[in-house]
Amino acid sequence: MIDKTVKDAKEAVADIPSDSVLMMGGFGLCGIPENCIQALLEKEIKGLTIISNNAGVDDFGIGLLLQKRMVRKMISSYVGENAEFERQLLSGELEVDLIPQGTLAERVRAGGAGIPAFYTPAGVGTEVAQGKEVREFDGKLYLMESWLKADFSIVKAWKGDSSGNLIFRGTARNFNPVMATAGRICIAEVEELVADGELDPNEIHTPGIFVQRIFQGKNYEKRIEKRTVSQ
Amino acid sequence: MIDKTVKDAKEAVADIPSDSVLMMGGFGLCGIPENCIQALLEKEIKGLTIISNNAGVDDFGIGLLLQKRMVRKMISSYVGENAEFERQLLSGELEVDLIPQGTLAERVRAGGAGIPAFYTPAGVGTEVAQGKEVREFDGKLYLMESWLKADFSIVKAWKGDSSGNLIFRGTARNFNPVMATAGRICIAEVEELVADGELDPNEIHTPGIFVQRIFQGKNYEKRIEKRTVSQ
Amino acid sequence: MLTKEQIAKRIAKEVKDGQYINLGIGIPTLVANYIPKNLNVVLQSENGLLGIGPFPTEDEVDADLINAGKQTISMLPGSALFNSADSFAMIRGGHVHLTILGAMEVSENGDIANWKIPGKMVKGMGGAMDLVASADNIIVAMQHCSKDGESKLLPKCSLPITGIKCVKKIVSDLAVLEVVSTGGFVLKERAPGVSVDEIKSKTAGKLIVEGEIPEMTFD
Amino acid sequence: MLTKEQIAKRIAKEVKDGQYINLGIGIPTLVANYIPKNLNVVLQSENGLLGIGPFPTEDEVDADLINAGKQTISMLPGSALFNSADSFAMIRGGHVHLTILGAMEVSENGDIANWKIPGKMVKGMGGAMDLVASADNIIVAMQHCSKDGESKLLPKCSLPITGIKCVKKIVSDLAVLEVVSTGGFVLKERAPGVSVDEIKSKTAGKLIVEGEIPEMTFD
Repeated sequence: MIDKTVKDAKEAVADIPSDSVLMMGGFGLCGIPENCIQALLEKEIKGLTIISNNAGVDDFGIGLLLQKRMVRKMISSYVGENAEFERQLLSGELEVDLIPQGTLAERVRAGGAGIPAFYTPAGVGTEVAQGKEVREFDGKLYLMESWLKADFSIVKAWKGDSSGNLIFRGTARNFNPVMATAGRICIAEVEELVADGELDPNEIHTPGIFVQRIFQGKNYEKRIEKRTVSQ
Repeated sequence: MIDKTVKDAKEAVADIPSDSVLMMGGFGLCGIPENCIQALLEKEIKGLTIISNNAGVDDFGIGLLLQKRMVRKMISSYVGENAEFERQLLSGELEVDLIPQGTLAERVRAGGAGIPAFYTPAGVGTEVAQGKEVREFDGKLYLMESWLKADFSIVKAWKGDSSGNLIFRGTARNFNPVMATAGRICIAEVEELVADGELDPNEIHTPGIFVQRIFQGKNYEKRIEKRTVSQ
Repeated sequence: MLTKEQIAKRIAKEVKDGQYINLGIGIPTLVANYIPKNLNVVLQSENGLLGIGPFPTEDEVDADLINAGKQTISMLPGSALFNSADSFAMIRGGHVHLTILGAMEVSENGDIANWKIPGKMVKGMGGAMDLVASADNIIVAMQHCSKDGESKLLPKCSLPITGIKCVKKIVSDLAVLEVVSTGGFVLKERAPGVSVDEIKSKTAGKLIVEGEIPEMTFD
Repeated sequence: MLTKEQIAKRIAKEVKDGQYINLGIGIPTLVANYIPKNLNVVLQSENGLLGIGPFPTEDEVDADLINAGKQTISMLPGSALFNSADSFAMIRGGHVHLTILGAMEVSENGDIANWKIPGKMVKGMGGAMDLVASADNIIVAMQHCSKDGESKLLPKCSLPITGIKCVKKIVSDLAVLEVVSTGGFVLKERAPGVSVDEIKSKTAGKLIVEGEIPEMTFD
């Protein structure tokens, strides 16, 4: 097996330069790579393009990178909960490319799977279709959408081993496994890093072949956006 | 939750008529739906189109359906190990559509995922490309391939619950999970059927939404094609 | 006029045994509270869960378990987890039978607008465009008119649309209406105390009224 | 002339630390036996396994654990299992670095034919077309000539091809050759006791011989 372990987040993101295209896993604040975001904040880089379903909140997640003006462009499906985002967007500092969530997920999967383009019904007849090929199959209209890839994909898993195999937990899985496949370099931070052989091969969500660097993260806050409880 | 359990293979396949299009999971003889194949043999139907990576061997697996002349057409990537298959093919009784294995897997996934077509590099410049759209993306040539769907998909899993959630074991997983998604009706036979709640939601390979019928199979032979051992 | 809870309650009557259902944010989420207990249905959350359970107790709250509205939730026996690509494969592939979502406008041919208001900050379409392009059955929960009294059931949407020819049924605060493929809102039921004339006057798109229109009943 | 084992042994020298590798049926499978122990590499089996271990003992044999050649195998610590669509996503996406497979013919521009002989029963291409269309580095293990002495390294393949312009290197029983993108087989090494002239006479495609050609060495 091939040992992918690095010491920590700082080492994992050390060579990420300005103007990189990054994918970051997570849905809202659930399953985001907290340690790598913190390590990126400590780097003097800017002009990042970030592909992520959401853009965090003002003071957590990708919102922190926005606060520090490190991001030039967001590619997302929903960017609702972030006032600084709105300010930068309206002032023209930030560019945003909004993509239907399923199309985003499938474009990322396609990037990892060597599929340069595919057809989806999402967005037909809407402004999302502008400039795209529309084609009929079996009497229904579809748009052609192309793959998405990144220089680095940064994901957060529950458990991982030194070969880079990953297991996610609950709905913190979300975009993480597909993004892991679509970065030239995939960095995985995990809550628990174990030795090869300790994960059941049958239960692995992301095979290690997709992961180039892995480390055990620390101090996870796992902030909850909408704590909703029943009595 | 929705209870998908049926009594046995006989009940599960009872309404499969002649001339149906069936998908059957398995790679070689590994992970094939033995109970359903047996139950199909006991029905008086013919003219089946079977989408399966392989065609079994003369006296086991899909080979048994061929022996009984129930199959009109096979859609497969490799049909090597079957003399009766060869005889029927050469005599014109059987039609065969050979598809690169990765294209077969992806076309089935596309069928389940509502993607009518996608582009793949496999087969460019070969006879597989005949009649297909060829298109260049980023300087490389790709073929357009379309989705595959079935009237019934028949899969074999290791464990399943009454909601139809499935867990596969080892390389017996192979085509089973993708085929489960692409049949109008998916029939799953499992070695062990458990109550809802006994499978860890995090470990499920095929969510129950894809499965319409499930039963616990019996008397699995699990024949090995090439027993190869080291000392 | 129906309250939000009553709209949800009326929509719950549309749910059939054995369905897999995706509920949008807002009123659609409330529908879950009114689905008859004798029906076996499964709720899908597009961020990766089949089998949404009730909100957790304080002790059960788990940051790794949220719904698409980012609320903490629980799972049920028989739940299954999956990633976002698999989730939308499920949706796009037609495996989710029923989608219930909110709308700002619906047109008489079934177009829906619910993601963008020109001049306002655009938050994004999330999964709405995938959902409306995919499910066979789409039911919209909405207010019949805007706050300044303009009809939101139109000949043609004025806002940027989310999907075309997809809405099958509307439950508004005033009425239940079916959208027919030839174009038009067929009035099926009136809210208690609301007259056909009032619905006529508040529906800008083509309204089709055939025979006696019953008043909704709630159990 | 090299034996099959020697061809496998020579190909094993091409393997680099940290590679994910797919080995075809036949001679390529033998390569696994000769990969230096100090290299950390992972073998992929396209039916759904990363980390192919040795053949099992009689006691360990498991019908649910086979390789793409349908032989029983074992797993290693760190192995991972996946389905066929994910497996070819891995292959097509370029995550498998090196593919080693057999060939009936290779052309001087790197086309490969290895799946079909006209007039004979066609068994199918299996995963070969996906593999050759995807990996950056493709090495072919083959006999230089057919049984009746015809060269299999040709200006153009005569058999139906499996993929175009994909073969990077060939290890035959006579020589190691690189295929250059401008067209031609560059002779890199001779099998022990085989002369450049013999290789020239048995290579129908364009052979490029530059400088002294060393004889292969085996440790």
